[in-house]
Amino acid sequence: MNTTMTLGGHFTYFITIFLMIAGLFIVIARGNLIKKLIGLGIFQTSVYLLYIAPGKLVGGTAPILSDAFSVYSSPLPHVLILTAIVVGVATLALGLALVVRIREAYDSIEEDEILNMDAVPSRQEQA
Amino acid sequence: MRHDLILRVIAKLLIPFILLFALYVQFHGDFGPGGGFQAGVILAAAVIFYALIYGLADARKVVPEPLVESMMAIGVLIYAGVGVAGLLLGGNYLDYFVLDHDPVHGQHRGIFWVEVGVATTVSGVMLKIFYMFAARGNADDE
Amino acid sequence: MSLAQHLPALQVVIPLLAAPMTVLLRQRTLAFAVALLASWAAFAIAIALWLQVDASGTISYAIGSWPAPWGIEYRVDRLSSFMLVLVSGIAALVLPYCRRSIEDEVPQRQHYLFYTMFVLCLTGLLGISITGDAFNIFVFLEVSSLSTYVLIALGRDRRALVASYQYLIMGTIGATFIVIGIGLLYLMTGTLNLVDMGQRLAAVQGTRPVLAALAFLTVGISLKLALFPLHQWLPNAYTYAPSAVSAFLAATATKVAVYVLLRFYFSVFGQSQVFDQLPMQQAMLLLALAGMFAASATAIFQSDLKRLFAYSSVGQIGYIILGLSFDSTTGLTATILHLFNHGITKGAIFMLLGLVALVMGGTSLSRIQGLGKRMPLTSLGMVICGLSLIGVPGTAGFISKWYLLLAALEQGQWWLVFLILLSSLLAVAYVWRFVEAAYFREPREDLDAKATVPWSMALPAALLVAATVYFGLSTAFTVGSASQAATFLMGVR
Amino acid sequence: MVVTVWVIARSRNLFGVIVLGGIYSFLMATVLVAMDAVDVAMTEAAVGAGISTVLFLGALHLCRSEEARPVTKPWLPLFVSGAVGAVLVYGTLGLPEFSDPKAPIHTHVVPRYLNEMKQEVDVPNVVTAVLASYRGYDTLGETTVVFTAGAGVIALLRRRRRNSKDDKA
Repeated sequence: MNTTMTLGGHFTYFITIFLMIAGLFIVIARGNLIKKLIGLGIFQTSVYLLYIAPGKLVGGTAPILSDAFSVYSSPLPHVLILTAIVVGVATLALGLALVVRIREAYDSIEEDEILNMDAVPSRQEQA
Repeated sequence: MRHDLILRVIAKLLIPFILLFALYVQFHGDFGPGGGFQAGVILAAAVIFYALIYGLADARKVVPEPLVESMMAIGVLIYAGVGVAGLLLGGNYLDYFVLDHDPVHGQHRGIFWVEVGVATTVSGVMLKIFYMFAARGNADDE
Repeated sequence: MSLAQHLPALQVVIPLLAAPMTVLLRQRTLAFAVALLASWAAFAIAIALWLQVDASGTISYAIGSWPAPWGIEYRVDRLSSFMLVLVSGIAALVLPYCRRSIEDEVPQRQHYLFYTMFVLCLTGLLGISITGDAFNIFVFLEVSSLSTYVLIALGRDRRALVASYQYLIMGTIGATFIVIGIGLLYLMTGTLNLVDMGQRLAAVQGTRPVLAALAFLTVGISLKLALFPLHQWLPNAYTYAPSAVSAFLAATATKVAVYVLLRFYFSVFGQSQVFDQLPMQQAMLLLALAGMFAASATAIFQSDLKRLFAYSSVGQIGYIILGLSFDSTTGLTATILHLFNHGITKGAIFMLLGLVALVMGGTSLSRIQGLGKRMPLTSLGMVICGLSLIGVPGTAGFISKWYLLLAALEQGQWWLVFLILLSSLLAVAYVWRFVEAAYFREPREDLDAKATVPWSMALPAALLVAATVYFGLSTAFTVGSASQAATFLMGVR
Repeated sequence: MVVTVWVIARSRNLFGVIVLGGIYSFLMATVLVAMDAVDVAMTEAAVGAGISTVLFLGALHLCRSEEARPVTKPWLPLFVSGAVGAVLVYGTLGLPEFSDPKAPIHTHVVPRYLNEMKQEVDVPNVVTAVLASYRGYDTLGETTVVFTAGAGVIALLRRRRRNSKDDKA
């Protein structure tokens, strides 16, 4: 009885964790630079849930004060996550800019190919 | 697509509303969801929309690049400036209480300017990033 | 209201204000002037803060006049004031050095943006060191990391782009881990203020989320500080970044990450929780030793000096963490000391390497043959810093190693003393690689010196080399601050 | 949402993945609304589904849209992310239950925001009040991050002069 309660009470956490694992897996396992960034995005988004979900109170309402309601969900996580989203998109923009530059310099966005190209440094650069 | 009349007319009609909506989100942030960041994004989206329909060059004429670049910097300056104003008026950094005789009004004033700063920077940055990516793309096609 | 009261805020806000100004000015000389003024002002403020803390203890500053757990608090204690002096001091020295150094290495139109990024990076690092709020650490961590990625990518070599991208991925994973850790702690305590968090954690000590938070924070921060198995981003990043950037990062970025680790371990979790509940001590010890040996050994086989010393950095971080793993005041003193001493030594080395790159056109070992004749003073400086890395008496490196040995002896771990000395031999080996190439090989005829040594680069480098020697002889400031900070940290809980 | 992510992980067509990413963001925004985080949901929809998708497509336009077949076997990444997940499961099992009003995050700092904000700041949207006033400094940092990214993208993508020789690299 007790365990099922706990499992039910932690359902949101399990979703969060699955998303997190999937995101992290994509980042580490995939060689494509853009795909890596997408994975990174999922990884970061899952953290939003980790923060927001516990702030919810069943029967509560969005934290916009009004006389009609008395129970509100916790506003502080929302603020933190707003910041985190912004930071996330900033990182993403920078990452994509780098990918574009890499593509111009190497004509490829596959990590393996790029690393191979660098393993044989061109004579020109050395001399 | 450049010469699609319907698209152009619809865009002409829509863009003022998008801008209006951005302003609404900006100033209604105290009462409902929204605020500087969201407004900034919507503002930038309006210009991006314009650029998609009328072409990048036209958009650049309406919102020139140097302006966008300055907006990025000015937004941060406004925000940090509010903090410095608090300092000069005798409070701590980012202290809004001292911005007006009535502390609560001071808070309102502080939040207002801070949100303006955020919106300015965010729309500037989003537009700039779009311009940068779009400019790269065009050059590649040539 | 006196100005002195607002120094904690100004410490971060001045460089922060300088950043948009450099963008507005759009002119590299003006941007340089603004950045220079900001970094010197930051250094002056850091010294003033250090004096204040020394005189009257911890300073707390409520931003927006909101009291601590509700608003964000700036908190300057012994450790953070020491970090502020290190970070801003290095920045104040590296900035004048930048001007000539980036001329060859960064396209001219980007120069003003280079300064923007530089002051932003400084803002971020100072912000991390001074803040007393967990989430604020993350925000400023991202300010410094994003600017770091750009600074690295501005390097001339195309591999700089890949290095920067790899760092971006690793760094963001690290930052996200840190956010998860902070989030778990927040869920358990309901607060974000570090001091408040520390107090409230006592009630839920040893529960699962707290331990998980500890694990996440440790891994996340270790990614940032390039602890041994998580260091892959560092050698590439340091090698291909512009020289001035390598110098600044090597001296400050990883050090600030160590600071964050110390802050969380001792001010938030409390040492008993960190070291008693999990086998942290053994894990740290093992990783530190692995880093010391593996990275130093790798360093010996590098053919490029920048890369060689980048690996040596990973090795030296091993020493820093080793001090931490003793869980004693002496060990912690050694950690903090080595933070500072290694910071200035590595800063000096990379600045000198920048000079070498400028004059010789590269830093590969084959290129710098006979450097002792071509650039006698620069080579001498390199040798002095190399001695400091080895830990020869009379240099800063000796002092911190000495304390490390003391800490090991205190606990009667003779085999550790032996291992520390053994790993110093590895340092001898890689420094010898430089000495051999510079002094015992004839200069290559086919390579001419491309430029003379500009004083704007030589002077800051010389100052740092001098500091390496000075802090090796006069230890009042460093050992004093470090042992006070260590005592303070150990006594928090 | 789970299904979307699964497909993203499997698929090799980058264009499809990006569109799915947009859908994922919208789903996430919906969940966030259900969690009462309207401000966050609005931002997530604008940023995740809007800006990021545009950015991805913009970048994709400059790159190739098929992902190469991975050469290495994904055992190590699988192990790493599995281990991370295990630690998380271990950790979260000790967390307060979903919607537990006695959890620390509802009892410690937040009550002041909800109860006294009316006298102190007087802005109905608590999120705005906390964002811009109580924790205004975080938001300043956030603005700085955005600014950093903007300036960084300029630094990286500004077209260089033709005569600089590293242009071709």
